[in-house]
Amino acid sequence: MIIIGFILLFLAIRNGFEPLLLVPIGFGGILANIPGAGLAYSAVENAIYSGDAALLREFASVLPVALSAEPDSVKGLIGAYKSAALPLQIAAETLAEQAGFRDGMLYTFYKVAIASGIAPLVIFMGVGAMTDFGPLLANPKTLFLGAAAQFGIFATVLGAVLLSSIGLMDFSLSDAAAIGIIGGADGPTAIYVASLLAPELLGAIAVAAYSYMALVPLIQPPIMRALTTDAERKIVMVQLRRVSQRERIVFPLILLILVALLLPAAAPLLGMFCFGNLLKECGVTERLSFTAQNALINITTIFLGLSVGSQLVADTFLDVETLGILALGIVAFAIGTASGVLIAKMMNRLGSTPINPLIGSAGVSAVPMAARVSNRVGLEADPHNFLLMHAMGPNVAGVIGSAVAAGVMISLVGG
Amino acid sequence: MIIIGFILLFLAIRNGFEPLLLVPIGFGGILANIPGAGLAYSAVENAIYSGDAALLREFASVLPVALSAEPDSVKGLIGAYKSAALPLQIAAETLAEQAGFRDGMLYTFYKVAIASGIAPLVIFMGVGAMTDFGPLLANPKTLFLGAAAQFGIFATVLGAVLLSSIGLMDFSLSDAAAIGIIGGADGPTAIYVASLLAPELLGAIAVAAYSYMALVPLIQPPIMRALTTDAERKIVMVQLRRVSQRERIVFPLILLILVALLLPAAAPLLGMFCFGNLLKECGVTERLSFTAQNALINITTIFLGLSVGSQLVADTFLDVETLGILALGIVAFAIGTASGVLIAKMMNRLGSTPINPLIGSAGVSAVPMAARVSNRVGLEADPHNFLLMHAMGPNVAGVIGSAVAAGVMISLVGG
Amino acid sequence: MIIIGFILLFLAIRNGFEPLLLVPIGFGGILANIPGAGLAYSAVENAIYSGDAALLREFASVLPVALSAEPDSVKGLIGAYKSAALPLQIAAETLAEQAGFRDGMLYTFYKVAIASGIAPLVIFMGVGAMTDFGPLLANPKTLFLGAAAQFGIFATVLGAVLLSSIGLMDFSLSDAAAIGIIGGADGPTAIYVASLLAPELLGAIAVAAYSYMALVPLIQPPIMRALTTDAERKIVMVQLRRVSQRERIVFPLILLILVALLLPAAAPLLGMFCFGNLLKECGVTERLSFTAQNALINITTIFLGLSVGSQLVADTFLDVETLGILALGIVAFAIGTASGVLIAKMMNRLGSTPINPLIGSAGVSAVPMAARVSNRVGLEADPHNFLLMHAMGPNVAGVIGSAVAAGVMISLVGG
Amino acid sequence: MLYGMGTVVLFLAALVIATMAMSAVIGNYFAQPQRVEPVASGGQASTGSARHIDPTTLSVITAAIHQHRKRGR
Amino acid sequence: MLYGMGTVVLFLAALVIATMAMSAVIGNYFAQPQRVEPVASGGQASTGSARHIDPTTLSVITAAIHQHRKRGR
Amino acid sequence: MLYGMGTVVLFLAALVIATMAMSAVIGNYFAQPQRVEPVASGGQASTGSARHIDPTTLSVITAAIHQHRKRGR
Ligand code: NA
Ligand code: NA
Ligand code: NA
Repeated sequence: MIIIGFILLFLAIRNGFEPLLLVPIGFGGILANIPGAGLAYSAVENAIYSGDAALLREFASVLPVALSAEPDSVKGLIGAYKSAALPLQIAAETLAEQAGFRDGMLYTFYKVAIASGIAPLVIFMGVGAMTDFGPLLANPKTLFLGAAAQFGIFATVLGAVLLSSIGLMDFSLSDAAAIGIIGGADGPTAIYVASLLAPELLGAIAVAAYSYMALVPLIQPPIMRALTTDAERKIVMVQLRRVSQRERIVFPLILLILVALLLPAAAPLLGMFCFGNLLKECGVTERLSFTAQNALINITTIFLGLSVGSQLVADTFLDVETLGILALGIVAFAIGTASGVLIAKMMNRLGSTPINPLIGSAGVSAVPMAARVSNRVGLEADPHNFLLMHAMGPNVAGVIGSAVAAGVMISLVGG
Repeated sequence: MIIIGFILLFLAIRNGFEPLLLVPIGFGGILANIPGAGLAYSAVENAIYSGDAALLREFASVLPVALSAEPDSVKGLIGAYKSAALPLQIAAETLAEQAGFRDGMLYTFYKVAIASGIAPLVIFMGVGAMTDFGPLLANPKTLFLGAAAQFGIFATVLGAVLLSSIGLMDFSLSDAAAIGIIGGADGPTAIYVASLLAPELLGAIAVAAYSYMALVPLIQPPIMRALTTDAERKIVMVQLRRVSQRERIVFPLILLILVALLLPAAAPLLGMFCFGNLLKECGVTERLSFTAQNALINITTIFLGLSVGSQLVADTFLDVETLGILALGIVAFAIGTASGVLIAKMMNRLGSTPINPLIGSAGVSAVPMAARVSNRVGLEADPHNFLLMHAMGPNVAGVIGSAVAAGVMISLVGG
Repeated sequence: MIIIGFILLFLAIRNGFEPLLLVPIGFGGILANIPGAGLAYSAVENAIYSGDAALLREFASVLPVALSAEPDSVKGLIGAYKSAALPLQIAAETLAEQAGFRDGMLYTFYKVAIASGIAPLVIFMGVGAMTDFGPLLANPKTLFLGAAAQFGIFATVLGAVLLSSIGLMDFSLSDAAAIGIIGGADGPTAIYVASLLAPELLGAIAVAAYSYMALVPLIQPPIMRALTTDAERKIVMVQLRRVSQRERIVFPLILLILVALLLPAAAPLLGMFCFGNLLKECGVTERLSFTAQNALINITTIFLGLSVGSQLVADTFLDVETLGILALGIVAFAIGTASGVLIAKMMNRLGSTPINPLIGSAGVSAVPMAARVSNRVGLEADPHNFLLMHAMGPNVAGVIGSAVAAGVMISLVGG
Repeated sequence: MLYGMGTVVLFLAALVIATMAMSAVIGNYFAQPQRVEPVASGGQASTGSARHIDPTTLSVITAAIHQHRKRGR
Repeated sequence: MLYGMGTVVLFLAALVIATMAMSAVIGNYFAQPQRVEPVASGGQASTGSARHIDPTTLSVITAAIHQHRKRGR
Repeated sequence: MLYGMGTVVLFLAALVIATMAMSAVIGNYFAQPQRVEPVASGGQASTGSARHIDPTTLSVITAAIHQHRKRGR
């Protein structure tokens, strides 16, 4: 596992793979796997792993391990602790504390940042404060492209369920839902959903999500070229209209109202996203917007990354399931890209204003990488046709789309 | 309630009503009231509100609801949970956790930021680091104006007690004390006191405090003009003397010593205020002072605002008591303003150096709005008479005065 | 004790003694000792100290105080609470909460910042992000000087054990280890080790560590002059070679691998240190590095300082043991300085490239003060011989050395 | 899966309609004097006011940040 | 209520006396060479060193902050 | 105590060897074109890019920070 941490660091530093997340994740993965340090374990786990026989017997007398075959074995105790009721867990914590054991550093970070669900939401607020909805407001129909690209999410869920039903993998429905979100190409959303629906897969899902976001410039262009004609790639779009400040202020509130009416399960994610965007656009809270985009999101990123890294533990990560997650994730990306391009082609034929299908792939989100890819592939076809601003519309629409899809998953599978 | 959230946002963004607090409060109020999202509820409350009959029966077996008329009703369970002893609450939390429920996001923010009492104190530290005691040190007698304006606080407490005794309202003594602090025109102080003495009124009190602080330019001038003659409003004050750095360093320490000797109940508020001011003035901790004034206070403001918003829940806010709080709050403001002006008039007659009574109204605090109002009303009478710096003395004195009054309340009513 | 707080503030502000830490520590010490405010106590302690006889009887019925001579006395209850099992502590907390008592502000800060072990580690990450390993990489042999200076640590541990064995003091082995770390001249390391091994001495150890770091310019020069000849002090060192960015990136990873292989007990401290340094050097996470060096370290410093100050309580600080700690600490410093200089002399004789022995004293760490002292004493001997950059190598080596020594202590004594 | 994808599409369709209605209402009844900069193609995904800073100024700022970092620990 | 208001007034009266005594002591026995800028009327409630920045400089800084924000997410 | 001090020395000796090996490997097999500024004697323990800012610029920046602080509370 330590080697996987170093590989992530190498990809992040040398190849620029989403370094803001993958450097902390990779480093956290190394720290979590230092033998004997126990940084990713709770006090009780540390006590069980490195306590002597007498201490283990004490734990066995407190925890309900009667059902286990070897009641005093380490694995049995850990399992019993994790599934015990809160009062028994408290008793075990007393034991560990009295024997001088403490929660590991990364365990504490994980508890505060991810188990509480807070860190991904705070990052989403910062992302909201960095997002410019101008291009989307100038051309709201691009929201459909953001919807289309989420097709990859649901196709992947179906795929994961199928793989499990034919016995190749062993994913529950909530695992499948969490894996599908990788196709949303949105790191905080994927981490938030995984922390709710499949905490034991969180490490693999986060690594897959950020790696594929970094691979967008490799994954998308062949698909985009295969599905479009040269003439379509040369389509010049109408210059975007000016968007007034009032529209920018009202838009996050409109989105919030729709969430409240239609999809309360998406309220934490989209609520914080809209809040961050409102702080930015309202013009009277610049202090707060600046901090949300800088100190606060950076601090949260550091601890979120280390916490995710703490989940890269050998017995859950080095597994055929991780390979399945990686394979399904890339399929989700490809399907999302293709759906976006195809729907854009359809909208171009049906609608009155021309739409270059290349901007459809930006609907997977991966802001702003996917929009830059649309621009680059467009410039290949016509060196004077700048699509960047046009692609920003579907790109931020993709963020909304993934968050909506996340809400659907949570309300269908969770609770 | 969602509509009230939007009204607060409108007032904050369009009319500039204390936007740094009212934007997060309004947004938090909307989020808290999204039906089905449960963002402001604890895991147990979420489980009780959306659990099935079997789960409710399990809760009823754990919580002491035998006394309730309908033992398995939702309201009864919530009440039983809130008043249960810690071990029973822990048992209920185990149940909720095992059923897959989590603390809502805003509930977590509230617990960390307000229930712990930390956020208002950290903000007060930042305010201390932004406060310049120079004008106060140059003319220490203006401290009496800061004292006079707190008369509104105590008059309001008396009013609330009277209204309750004649049966119009139903405020306990600690409710009355918390409501009175609105007259202190100091947001963090009001939130801190309310979190200690009347947590169930915190939403209404915070909204009232920040709204009235924003309304200072409307509320104060008529009172100021009614109580002063044109000649008094034209009084030119002596230019303030220079204040040495040593005086600035020693002043927060003097204040701290007095708090320690005379009013330990004010130690958290005034201690953090003096600490922030010392960081600013001592000249060797500029890094810390800068962070206290920027990243730290901004981060805390975001979470404090959302947490306060989470308290804007219909069954406690839409109430005749809220109207009472709003009415009493504005009375407290008016009395504070009048007292400040009248005492300034008295000091002008008794003392040797001339004092323009208009600076008396700044003693309510509401820094720096009230001082600007003094300046503006002064300029109306004499366009060459700048009172701003002279009004800053009573203005920051008002911050100290409210914190002292808060300490008196806490030591009289609490504990 | 309040007077000691003011003395620390005076030394910090007037004499510039490590003001970033000693201003918060001193202020926290004053706040913690305000009589009746109870800022440094938990809710239960506050309830026991200021509760009435009826409440005390309730506590006596809950806590296991049967063994105590006076079961209902305050001291007995406090002791019983602190040594009680977690379930009984929870029962006591229920009692205190129902009686309206809350955790003091400083107690909350201490619990979050120090008892969790997090704050010193976050500061160490920031220090890593501020550290330039260039001079060390250009001349890796200076690492031996950083090792030599840690001799003071172990000599002091031996001294503390001896003092206890002849009955002059009463230090346990873990107390002795925590005191020895003062000689490491590294504040966060000392606080981290003390919080693990001797929490009840943390206040005195932190004050001693930071005071002596501030006294480096007084303590070191006489020792340096006594142990070197004028000719040695005039030795001109070879200009340092350029260090490539790749070496800078790989170095923290090499250090991390060695920690993982050889000394897992040092993994939290050195892991976070290497992480911070990697964020700085890798070139793709500038946002995170900037925040780690500014907002995050400043916020953590404020709360760490106040928390340390909360431990300056009379009955543990005003003690013959504190005098012992202060005396042993200065001895540790002196021995460390001497060892560094002597080993540098030895390396100068044995090696091929000339080494000015004055840079040996910088191995105690106290970055960058000790390196500046080396430079200044060098300039006294030869006004054209700038040693600063050469001394930075042993100086940062000293940070690593102390953290390694801390890991050794923790693995030998703790756990 | 169809249900999930359907919800996403319906939600975003509702958002398209609401957004277009909102823009129409604001454009017709609450129009502001245009102070907001144009969202031109070829620009960047951020507020435009930073577009015309010359590199010298930027390097000065960056340098100042570095300088700021030097101050002690 | 009288008791409460009385406490506030007494506390601030004590603070007035202590402050005046402190200023007198410092002025007479520990006077510093005056490096602190005057607290002139018409100024602002903050340290004065920022008073004379011209708007151009400020806009440059603000722009730089906006620029800074652009860097990734 | 000997054991402890021995561990420290051995650890740092291992670090010296590993560092020298690392520098040799990078210098011989993975050398970069030198873009990193020299670590000259007499300098400061921080990245060098901040060295040549003139005081005026710095005071402008500091002033801007002060200005920034003024904005509300
Ligand atoms: Na997406
Ligand atoms: Na006030
Ligand atoms: Na050291």
